[in-house]
Amino acid sequence: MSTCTRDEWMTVAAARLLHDHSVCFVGIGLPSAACNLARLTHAPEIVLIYESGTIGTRPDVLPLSIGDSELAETAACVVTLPEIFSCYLQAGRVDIGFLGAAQIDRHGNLNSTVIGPYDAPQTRLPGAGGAPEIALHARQVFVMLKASRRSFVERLDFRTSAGYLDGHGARARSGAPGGGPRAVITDFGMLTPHPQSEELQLTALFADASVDEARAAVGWPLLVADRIDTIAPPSAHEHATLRALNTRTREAHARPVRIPL
Amino acid sequence: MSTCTRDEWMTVAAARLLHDHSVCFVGIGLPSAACNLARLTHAPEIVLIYESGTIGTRPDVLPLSIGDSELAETAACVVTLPEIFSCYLQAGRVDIGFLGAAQIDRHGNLNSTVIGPYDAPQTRLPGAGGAPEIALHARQVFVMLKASRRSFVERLDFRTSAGYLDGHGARARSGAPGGGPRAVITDFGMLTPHPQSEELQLTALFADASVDEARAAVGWPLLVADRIDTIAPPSAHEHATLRALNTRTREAHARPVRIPL
Amino acid sequence: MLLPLADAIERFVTDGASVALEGFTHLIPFAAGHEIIRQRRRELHLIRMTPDIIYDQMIGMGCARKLTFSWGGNPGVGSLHRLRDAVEHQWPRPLELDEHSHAGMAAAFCAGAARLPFGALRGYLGTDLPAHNPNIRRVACPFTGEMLAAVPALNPDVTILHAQRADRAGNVAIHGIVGAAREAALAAKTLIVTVEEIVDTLPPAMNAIMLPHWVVSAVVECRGGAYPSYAQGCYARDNAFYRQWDSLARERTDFLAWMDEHVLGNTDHHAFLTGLQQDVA
Amino acid sequence: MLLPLADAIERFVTDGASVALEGFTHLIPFAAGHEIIRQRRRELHLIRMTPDIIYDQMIGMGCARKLTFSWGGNPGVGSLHRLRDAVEHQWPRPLELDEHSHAGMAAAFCAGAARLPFGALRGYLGTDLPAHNPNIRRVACPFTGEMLAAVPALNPDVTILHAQRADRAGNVAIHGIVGAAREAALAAKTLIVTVEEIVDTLPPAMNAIMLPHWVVSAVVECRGGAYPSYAQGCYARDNAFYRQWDSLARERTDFLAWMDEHVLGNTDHHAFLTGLQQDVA
Repeated sequence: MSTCTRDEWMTVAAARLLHDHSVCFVGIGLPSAACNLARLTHAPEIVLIYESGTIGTRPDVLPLSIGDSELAETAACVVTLPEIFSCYLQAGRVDIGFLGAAQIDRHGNLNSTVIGPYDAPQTRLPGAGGAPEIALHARQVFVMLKASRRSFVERLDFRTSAGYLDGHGARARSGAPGGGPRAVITDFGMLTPHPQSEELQLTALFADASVDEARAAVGWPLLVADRIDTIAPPSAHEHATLRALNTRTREAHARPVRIPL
Repeated sequence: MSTCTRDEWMTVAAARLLHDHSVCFVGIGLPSAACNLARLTHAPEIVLIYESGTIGTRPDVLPLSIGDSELAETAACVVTLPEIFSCYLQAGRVDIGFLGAAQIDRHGNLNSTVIGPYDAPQTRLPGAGGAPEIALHARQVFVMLKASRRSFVERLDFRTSAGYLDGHGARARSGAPGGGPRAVITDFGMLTPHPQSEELQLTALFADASVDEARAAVGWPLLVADRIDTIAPPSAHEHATLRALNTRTREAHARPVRIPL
Repeated sequence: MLLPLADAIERFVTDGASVALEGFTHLIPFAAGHEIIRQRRRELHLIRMTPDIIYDQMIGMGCARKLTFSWGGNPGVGSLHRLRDAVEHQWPRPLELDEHSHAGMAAAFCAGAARLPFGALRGYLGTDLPAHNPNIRRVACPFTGEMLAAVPALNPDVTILHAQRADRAGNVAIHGIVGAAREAALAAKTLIVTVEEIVDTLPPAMNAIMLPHWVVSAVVECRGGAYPSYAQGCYARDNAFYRQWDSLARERTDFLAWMDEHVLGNTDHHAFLTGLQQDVA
Repeated sequence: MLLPLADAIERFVTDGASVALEGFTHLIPFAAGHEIIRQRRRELHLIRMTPDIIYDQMIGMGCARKLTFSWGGNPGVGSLHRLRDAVEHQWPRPLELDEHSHAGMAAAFCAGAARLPFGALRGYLGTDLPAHNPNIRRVACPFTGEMLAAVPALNPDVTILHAQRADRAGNVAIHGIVGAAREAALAAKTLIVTVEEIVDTLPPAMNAIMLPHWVVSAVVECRGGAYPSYAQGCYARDNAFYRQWDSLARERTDFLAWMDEHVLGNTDHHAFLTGLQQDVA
């Protein structure tokens, strides 16, 4: 297991959070890897939805985009994007939403819009996509994001998606139906909201990571739980399954496409 | 032609009003017969939509209900009922809507809801169905209704669908996007709205009908145009096509259905 | 998930519930309606765009307290005599009406499916319906100021559909005219689907109409469950029966006798269909 | 109805128009976008949920005055550098943003397709977007009083789609991931569809996705018209090209050179594809 990367460890840690039969609204990148790893290991009946409208998809390789043909071909069905967002996500039919971001704050609010002022950006990011409503409606949200003082910040430049707002029940008072970010999976371990203040606190570390490493990577004074769980490294099966998935994916994406003449 | 019934004549007169390529929202009964007769004679590319969501349907026999399988099997496509009403009818994509009713008034307003008070009805009718929004949105509405003093009334018991409201531009002022009832095809001929007052006036008679017959069948003092057109009887081709269609339909509806055990 | 029909009705359809048996002319869940009658459910709030014969039967048998609908006739034939009798003469009991147009009711189902509290449409203009239904209101566009019609979302306690097939996981595939059935299904708190057959694996749906298993509460295998309505690809609509219903249901005594013999007198839908076949033969 | 691509763009896409090239990852109308660049259209209001490479190219070539969008990246790869350069440094010209979430923009397309002035959703709660976009407002439910988010309808002057096939009458059949393409099509004043092939007769669609001929303004036969995006059943997404775009478009000069050689330097999409094939070989 010494060869396992932090990306792989994050993916495995996220996959383990997913129960069989749960309905996941999947984003591209690490979340897509984590969800499919769960499906290929302990959660064969997990329902994966991509925002392209593919429901119950079982891709053999990971998609590069949110709408690769692999997703449509292996889906139980394909519906329109308005239907996915209104009749599934907004209707409360999604158990778990995954989000990434450029910045997160101590209450799990996320920025994927802009670094610097909105009207005079230092770095323009891709923007909201499905995030604001995933953050609002999914029963639980899992955030996957590598930590640094540039990404785990005291103050967001822009709030794209709501976490716990200012904490202490502010989210629930705002009328947001979903439960908010129940876990932030990062490259030293996991933060979860404090039951009262809803401030993210360190509750689990990868076996080879330390509290000091976590504190150094977070741009606010990090709350540390009384008890810190250890996240076991990927098992041989998890590791082999993930590597095989990533290998298949690399091969598939490198396969030349016939230019249609 | 002496054997032609008034029903047939009405059907033929309505069919002749339909141009090739026009998009018709078809109702069951005489309108369905008229639209399909037009398709089988002078308007082969007419687009027939039934409110069951069947678009561009070309049934070989007339449906009994608005959603017989014949309609789906011969349709260019089948969409949901919400889509037909919102993205086609409400979106202004229907040229011609057909309506029937139990009562009509002199401004082409229609009642298909109730005879007597709403809360203590003498006769409860089926109700609105698609009529209020067909009346509102179709570019033109054609009404098909046999005349009697019980159906062509001074005052509706209930206004289900808007014609010209109180006339003199009231409909346009109400914001109704469609053009309203451009013709009422009945069993003595045809009424059309007066250009200014929008009161229905007698403008055409079947070759064997008279103004007196029309006046006797209408429950208000009937306005008669200066010039009255004569509606020619069904041609041999029209008549034969309609009779063949009705014969095929009768045979199909009498065919025993296998009870699915 | 896979249940016998009697168990599904017993478990999910309770007295007083709001219940939508949907299917626009096509795939009307007759078998489920008959089972509700057999189990003598009462005080139901029935919801359906086009009540059709099945609601005529349920209303005539006293199951319903209220009806939300937009067109209550026997398509191509005429009146629903039991519905009329309930409205005109309160027989067998009074029936409260929540009456809409098709477009309004479609908007209400769509809002329900999306879990929005209301639906908006350009509709109901120049009609007397809003004067008799407080569930038809107006809403101003926050951009243009235009006034639109508004209807409250429909979220039935139970929606019941019939479909051609489901797989063992409970995924349901519908083929043909669908009306507002998909929206009614997604709007429901509980969704029961009777199907012609349960298969091991559905063909890949791609863009076809599918209800995924986790929105379905119960799947019931019930061949012929839509008869005398129809199931595209399986059997045709029995238009002759629809015509015949006009006389069968015109008089209370004839109606009750027919229901006694054919619905109450049979234990299930298979026996009901067998009995009708003997009548025909 | 059936037109060459250059004629369709010439006739229907005018300077200053609002134009939506839709297709969610799948069926993105690249050939049409390139032709708009070749014809040097200016001051366009571009509308698209996910701008993708084609809008990066149109923005970088100075076609656009304004962008309505909800996610502006290279999916799975990173930034759209030309979009970023326009927003961060106003190069080659300033770009006004009308920025939404996917759910908001989907509601706006649905409203446009239904010709309603606004769409409502439970959305935009706790985000800073409404503070920067006056097109995100609130509306009160006339039944419950609940405040919902509201967006104005999107009704593009022109929507352009790519699809697998059309028949000679102009009926268009779409298969696979559809995103909000159907809504964008029905919301448009003018609809242009490029297709892989024109056939004599489409197979019966039943519940499949079809755009009937009278909502379509022009059909253009254009094989490979979605490349480097894809057409389900015809060719795959060229993920390697999407990755490569990241370096091709990072610097202004590299970008302009590539556009000169591959888009402006070719008379049509066939020549563009042939040129790329030579690069690959």
